[in-house]
Amino acid sequence: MAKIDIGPPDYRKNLHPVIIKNYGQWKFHDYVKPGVLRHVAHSGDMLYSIRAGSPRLVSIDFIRDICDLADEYCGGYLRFTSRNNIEFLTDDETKIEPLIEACEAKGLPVGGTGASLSNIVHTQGWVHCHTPATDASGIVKAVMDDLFEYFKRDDLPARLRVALACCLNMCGAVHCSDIAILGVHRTVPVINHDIIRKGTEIPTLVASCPTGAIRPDPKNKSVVIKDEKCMYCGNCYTMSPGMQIMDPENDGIAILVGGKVSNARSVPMFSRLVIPFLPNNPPRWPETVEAVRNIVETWIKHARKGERVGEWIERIGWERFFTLADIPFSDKCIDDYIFSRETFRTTAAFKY
Amino acid sequence: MAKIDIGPPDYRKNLHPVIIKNYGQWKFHDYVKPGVLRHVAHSGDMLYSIRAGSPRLVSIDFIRDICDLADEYCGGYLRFTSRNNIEFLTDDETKIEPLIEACEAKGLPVGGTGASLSNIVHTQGWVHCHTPATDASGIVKAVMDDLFEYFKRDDLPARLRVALACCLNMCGAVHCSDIAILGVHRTVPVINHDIIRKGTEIPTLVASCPTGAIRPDPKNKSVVIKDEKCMYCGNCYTMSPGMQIMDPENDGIAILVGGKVSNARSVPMFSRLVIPFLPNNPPRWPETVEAVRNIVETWIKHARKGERVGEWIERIGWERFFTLADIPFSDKCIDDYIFSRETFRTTAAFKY
Amino acid sequence: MPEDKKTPQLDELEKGPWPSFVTEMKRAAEKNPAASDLLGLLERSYEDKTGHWKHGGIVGVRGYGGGVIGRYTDLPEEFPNLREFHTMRVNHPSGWFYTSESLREICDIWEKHGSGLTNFHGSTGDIILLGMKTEELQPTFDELSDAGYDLGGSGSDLRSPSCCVGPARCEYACYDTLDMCYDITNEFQDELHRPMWPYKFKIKMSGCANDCVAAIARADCSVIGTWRDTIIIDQEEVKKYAESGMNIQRVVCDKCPTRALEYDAEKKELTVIPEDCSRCMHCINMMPKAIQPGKEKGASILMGGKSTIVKSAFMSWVIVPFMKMEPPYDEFKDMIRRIWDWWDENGKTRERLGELIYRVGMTTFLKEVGLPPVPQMVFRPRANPYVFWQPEDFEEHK
Amino acid sequence: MPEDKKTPQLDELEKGPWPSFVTEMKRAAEKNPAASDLLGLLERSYEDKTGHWKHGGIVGVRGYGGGVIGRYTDLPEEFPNLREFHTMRVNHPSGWFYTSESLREICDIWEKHGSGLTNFHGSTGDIILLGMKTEELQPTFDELSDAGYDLGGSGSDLRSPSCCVGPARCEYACYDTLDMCYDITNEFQDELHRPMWPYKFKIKMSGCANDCVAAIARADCSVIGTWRDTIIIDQEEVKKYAESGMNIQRVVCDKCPTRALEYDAEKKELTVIPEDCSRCMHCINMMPKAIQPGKEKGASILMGGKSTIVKSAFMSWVIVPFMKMEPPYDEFKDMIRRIWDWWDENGKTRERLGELIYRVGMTTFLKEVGLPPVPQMVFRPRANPYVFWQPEDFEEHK
Ligand code: SRM
Ligand code: SRM
Ligand code: SRM
Ligand code: SRM
Ligand code: SF4
Ligand code: SF4
Ligand code: SF4
Ligand code: SF4
Ligand code: SF4
Ligand code: SF4
Ligand code: SF4
Ligand code: SF4
Repeated sequence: MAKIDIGPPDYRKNLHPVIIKNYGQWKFHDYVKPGVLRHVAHSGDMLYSIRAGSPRLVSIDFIRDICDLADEYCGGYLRFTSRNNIEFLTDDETKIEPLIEACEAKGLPVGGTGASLSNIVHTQGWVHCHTPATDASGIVKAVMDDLFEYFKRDDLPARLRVALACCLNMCGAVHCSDIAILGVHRTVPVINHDIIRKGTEIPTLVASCPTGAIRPDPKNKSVVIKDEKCMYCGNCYTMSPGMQIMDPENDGIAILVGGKVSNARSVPMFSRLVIPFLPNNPPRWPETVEAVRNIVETWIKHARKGERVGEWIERIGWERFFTLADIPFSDKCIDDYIFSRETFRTTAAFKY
Repeated sequence: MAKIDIGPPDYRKNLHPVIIKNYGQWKFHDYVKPGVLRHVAHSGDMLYSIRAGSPRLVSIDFIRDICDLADEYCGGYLRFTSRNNIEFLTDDETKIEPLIEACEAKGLPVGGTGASLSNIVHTQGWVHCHTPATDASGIVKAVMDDLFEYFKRDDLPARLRVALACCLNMCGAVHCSDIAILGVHRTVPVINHDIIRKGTEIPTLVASCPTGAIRPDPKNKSVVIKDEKCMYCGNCYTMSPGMQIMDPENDGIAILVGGKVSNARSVPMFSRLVIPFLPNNPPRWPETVEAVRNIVETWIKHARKGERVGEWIERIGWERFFTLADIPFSDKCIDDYIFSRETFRTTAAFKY
Repeated sequence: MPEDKKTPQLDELEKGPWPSFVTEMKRAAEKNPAASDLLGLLERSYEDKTGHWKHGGIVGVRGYGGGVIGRYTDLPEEFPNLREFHTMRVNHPSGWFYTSESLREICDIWEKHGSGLTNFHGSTGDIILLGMKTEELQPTFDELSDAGYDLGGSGSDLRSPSCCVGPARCEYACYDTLDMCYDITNEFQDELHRPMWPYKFKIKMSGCANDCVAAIARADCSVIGTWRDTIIIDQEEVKKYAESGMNIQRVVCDKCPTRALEYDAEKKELTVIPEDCSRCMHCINMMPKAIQPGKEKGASILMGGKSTIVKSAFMSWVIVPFMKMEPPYDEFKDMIRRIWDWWDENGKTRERLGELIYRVGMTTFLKEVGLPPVPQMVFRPRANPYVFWQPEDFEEHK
Repeated sequence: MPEDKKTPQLDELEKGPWPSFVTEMKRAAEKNPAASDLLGLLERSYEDKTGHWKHGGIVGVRGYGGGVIGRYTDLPEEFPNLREFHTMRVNHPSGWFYTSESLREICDIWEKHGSGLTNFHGSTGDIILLGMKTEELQPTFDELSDAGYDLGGSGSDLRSPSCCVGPARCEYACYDTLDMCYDITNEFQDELHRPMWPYKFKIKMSGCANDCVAAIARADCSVIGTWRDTIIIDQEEVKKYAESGMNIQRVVCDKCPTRALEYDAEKKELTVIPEDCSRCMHCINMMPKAIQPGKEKGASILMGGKSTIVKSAFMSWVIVPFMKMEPPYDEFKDMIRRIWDWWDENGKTRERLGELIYRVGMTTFLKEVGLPPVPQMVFRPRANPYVFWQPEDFEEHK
């Protein structure tokens, strides 16, 4: 029998020799060009990282392709980034250009470093999950195609981090992204009492509802939903397949903006809802693509150098953002959940 | 029978002629000296307001005294400010100095304008209320005596607004004051079941508790308190005299700082708890007087010109405030009520 | 209080430069036995470190549901004159303007019927007549009424509205706070005098964003003067400030919260980026001779303010960014009536308006009282996606 | 998928410059019938605008309580190869470093047993092997284990910890993120593989406050590198930046959130006010050659981060301002164990740590897990006076 609990492979075995030699001894880095980082060690050694975009949902052939590239140009050393890009690692400067050419030839765009649009963190969508309000990979592809130039350029006001999650579980952790594309349900779950009677722990199901919309229905050995209290989060569906939340008619996408996680300059910020709903329009979700582009371009046009989307908006004020981005303000943007009060404008000083 | 619903007296009958003439036609104001404002109208007319401190709890003899002053120097015109100071109103510049002398002779200090300490907004305390955790007038007198010079000077970093409320009902509306002196109870109400059985609506009483600490006790036709859920707000006592909250042993004072209400520069801010408890030590509450002076002096020493207490602290950071003011940080300062989450430091960027 | 009773602790509080309430109590005590007892009772409290007043009972005057705070001591044997010691709240004139004559009238009435002790003023703004017997309530009221005074509020009703000094003396006033306060107080006499709501309701009016009556913190409805267009800069006066040695860049521009001001130090010229200014009043405060509010004046209406009980202290938030504020104030009156009706229908006992809105959600509130949502109502949009969709939203999209 | 089935919508997504997941699916489909069915199922979803997967069932491998996400299509007749289509989460190496050899090994195993589709990586950081039959689970695991791989987490357990590239490549790393990640993952194998808690728990490690693994947003426990002393400024390098044309005042000093930096443009010298710096990384980011973190390095521990379900999204907040972060990480391990025990004892089902702390209060949490309260834990103190007093507090004062 196979051993259990052996833990992850030892990363040290996968490190490039120049990394092992200069581990923890890096002095500074700079940008050779978009997509190419140079790290210089105190020893004088240099490491080049060539970053290429990936669709993340890839075949083993794809992995083998990049292995071939790594073998040919980097002694077989590569890594993935926290945003699912590929990084080829080499200490040989002369390999950079040939590697880039080879990447591009294989359809792997090089870029995503510095003040650029990096890869879109995303999730499963219709490919593998049971609760999505939208697809993941398809929208990401459509948006990245549209904003492609910003992956290759690194002269945006600041880095631009877009993320997508296909339901409110937010596996894409979109809650602190410059721009968040979020799959949203908009109708009350349809209860299948048979399924609930079969296998659902009713108290847990009742407790799972953030707004207390679910009541036990002991007679029926099932539950009832107080429709007007439901805000379609789908948490009950996570608890029980008897609470069908997917609704092809009315599911779609919400756009949130202005989040960040780094502590540089300003404190981490949540993304905030500015467009409550856009329809699911496969295969290219034109409304969503257009909405994202509009926000990106408004930001590029108005932000100062070094300002993340949220920093820019906080400087000019959210009321100005809606005007500048020409997004109609909806009552749906006004919070009415637990911490709503902190979002209410308790000052007479505001802009028009 | 007397007429009812006649409404308040017509303020127009009480206005100084120069006000009537220049009503809404004021051009600008300046400060003749601490305690003396000059308003200049577009017409060129001038109005002088001489501001004098008042203990607020005054006898009719006091009112008659100031009426005499108003008659002698101001044609009988005067007003009170929103912070309970007296303002004598005249268009005759030559009356200023004699009036000031007459005021001071009667023990009425002139000051409180501009960047000064104004009167302390306060409440009833042991003089007239049923729920105080401390007195009101006595502490105000002690603090104003101690900080007297700052009422007469107007060269503080900014205006300084101190308020006092003798219990959590906060009739002194201390929640947005530069420095707030707040009477606090610290022990669970003592239930008098007889009183409750006699005249209390139990469901309303139960509902009044912010933390749900009160449970009905149907057997006993009364209620019980879950001690560990009670935070001694006294709201139940407001609902029923059967929930005695006063505790001579353990009642006392908390100090909150950093609030403001004006919209100038920064948005209005809540005061925040920095000293959870100081004992009741009549007649002069030395610990409280000392604590307030310490905060005022630390502010004067460190703030930049134009910075209210809260603006100064927000600039340097609350963690620095505790260090500079040499106030030990207590776990009691950490919020654990509804909106606590917003106060937690969700960033790795902070000072030591 | 027995002649020989000593008040050593209170006597301490006659010392020091700040005028002493103890001295005032003693002055009243000379003429009035209840005031004299009060001195003794307070000394006792200083000894005991606790209050000696019982939970109030319901007392009042004919035709009114509020305006009097009933009060009885828990030491009636020792202080018989405090057996009943009620407070009457008398509605003050707008802006707390008086003539000596009008004040003397009050003093005379109060000398006759009560303790002779007062608060000028109570924290809500009323004249507080502090301490009288039950039997004196009606006669006191009758005489006050004859003299042109009426009661303030108490209990679950409208409380006496109050306002800043406004156009009477202040160049910043963006609407006539005094007139509006007088007008609406008269309009809402029934609401003020006959408790009928879930809880109390306060209205305060400030003529500009300096908010000199602390309306945003202390009133369920805060009416704060402002303008819709742009500040007006007088360049001649700017030059004079500059020449008088003011560091305009540092004192004015650098502290403008929106950085809407640009100062040309060479030309000594100050310009504003109109769409960036949030009308915070700072620059005007710094240079009242050179900068004025815009011409299109009115007020912002903010709601929800209150102190800490039950759900925490709330500050009022923006409900209507801009409203013209001119007699007869119909738009305001209509709106506030709609809101009261809604609150009355939906509020739980002792639930202030702000708490109710928080509980049911701003969106519901706006919809049900018929106010349009605008981004000025929030500092920032929601960070959660917990949106409630309504049937009508789906029709729109079809 | 039947040979003749068309995927016109998906085909659209093969166009355009960004690499296409559809192309990848087609590559896999050529070799694997389940992958081929997946293409068809996804096309169907694009037509129907809905997912076609059923709620997962419990499947797994021997000895593990998690690591596999069970998945079944709701169209098994049409897409028989998707009747069972489970995902296996494979724990990645620290920092996602690979050799081509190691990757090829995984590919080979996966080619044999599964769909040939993967995510490099899943959102928590695992290698995702996407789609296999129930019967293949154990053999796949066995081969992976032989190759030196182990499972990640799923269910109410610890999830695969992850970390930034750290000292392997980054000059900012304040502790060895890769080593710590490896060390604690090994230490907590039981917690990772056998769900036993109220809910999931995530740990992420960033070497500095730039937080390149988004630990503060995405982990219940966020370990963020920092230093205890002062940034180190190399004036020679400052001069070089200045000479290269950088506007140091504007780009660096003016954006320092605490205004802790002073630049002397004449001398081209930059100085820091040590007690004012909040170690935000901004100046270091702007001038990596001239400014370095201090020498006394370690990490801040923040806790409570998670996304929106149930009580809103939380970001982690400061629990320990500074901790030395060196092998064997005992202080960290002790603390996290104490916290897990407390959470386990007090948390409701599906209540994340942050939500539990919010529910019972930070003070209670700190007391019960034995951590000292410090002002660094909060942006600002409480605005309400709703303090809970404890018996021991009274003793102190006596
Ligand atoms: C490779 C990677 C770490 C890893 O272990 O995988 C990484 C690597 C570096 N980051 Fe990062 N960051 C990486 C994800 C992140 C993330 C997380 C994320 O995006 O989900 C953040 C937080 C983003 C946010 O705030 O929302 C992040 C915020 C930063 C920052 C601060 C950015 C800012 O707000 O100003 C810096 C500093 C800088 O830009 O100078 C930084 C700097 C760097 C440096 C320059 C550090 C160094 O000296 O090596 C590295 C080159 C970055 C570049 O792309 O130009 N890195 N960096 C990640 C690359 C992701 C990608 O493929 O795009
Ligand atoms: C595979 C993955 C998405 C991806 O495409 O990468 C994923 C997929 C699922 N997540 Fe997730 N989550 C994944 C990372 C996340 C993250 C991001 C992270 O870890 O940084 C989050 C947000 C951060 C957080 O933990 O709060 C996340 C928050 C959730 C939640 C909401 C948890 C909450 O407390 O708010 C659920 C619901 C649940 O646990 O019941 C959930 C549940 C699920 C389930 C198991 C669906 C379910 O309700 O049972 C999804 C299975 C999809 C499938 O069939 O393949 N997933 N999930 C990620 C794990 C891959 C890996 O192991 O590397
Ligand atoms: C008389 C009074 C109004 C009234 O109707 O009674 C008043 C009158 C003026 N206020 Fe005020 N304010 C008065 C209470 C307030 C309050 C309310 C309070 O303290 O409870 C505030 C809000 C305080 C706060 O933010 O906590 C207040 C915040 C201001 C400000 C903004 C202060 C700031 O934060 O910068 C200004 C502007 C300025 O100072 O230049 C201002 C300015 C003024 C001016 C200069 C307006 C004018 O041109 O006439 C008046 C002379 C003020 C002075 O004292 O120097 N007034 N002012 C109040 C005097 C109270 C007292 O006796 O001290
Ligand atoms: C007299 C006065 C204090 C003073 O010394 O000036 C006062 C005195 C009392 N207030 Fe007040 N409040 C007074 C202004 C306020 C204010 C300030 C304001 O209006 O600007 C507040 C805070 C603002 C607000 O409304 O939130 C205030 C918040 C309360 C509360 C808490 C209300 C809440 O929702 O949080 C209570 C408790 C209650 O209503 O049951 C309360 C209750 C009381 C009672 C009636 C005690 C009780 O529980 O029955 C006090 C009677 C004292 C007595 O025996 O004389 N009082 N009360 C003020 C009224 C005078 C006037 O009419 O001018
Ligand atoms: S975000 Fe929702 S739908 Fe998407 S993978 Fe996660 S749980 Fe599934
Ligand atoms: S979808 Fe969410 S809000 Fe609606 S019933 Fe289910 S758990 Fe409750
Ligand atoms: S603050 Fe409390 S004790 Fe003081 S007057 Fe108001 S209700 Fe009475
Ligand atoms: S004092 Fe406050 S918290 Fe305690 S039982 Fe009474 S209402 Fe509840
Ligand atoms: S609020 Fe404005 S208008 Fe009213 S007195 Fe104060 S400064 Fe003047
Ligand atoms: S009013 Fe305030 S925001 Fe407007 S320009 Fe003046 S200082 Fe700036
Ligand atoms: S978090 Fe800091 S140490 Fe880690 S990779 Fe990012 S910049 Fe480097
Ligand atoms: S690290 Fe941040 S806070 Fe510290 S000096 Fe640099 S920019 Fe300022």
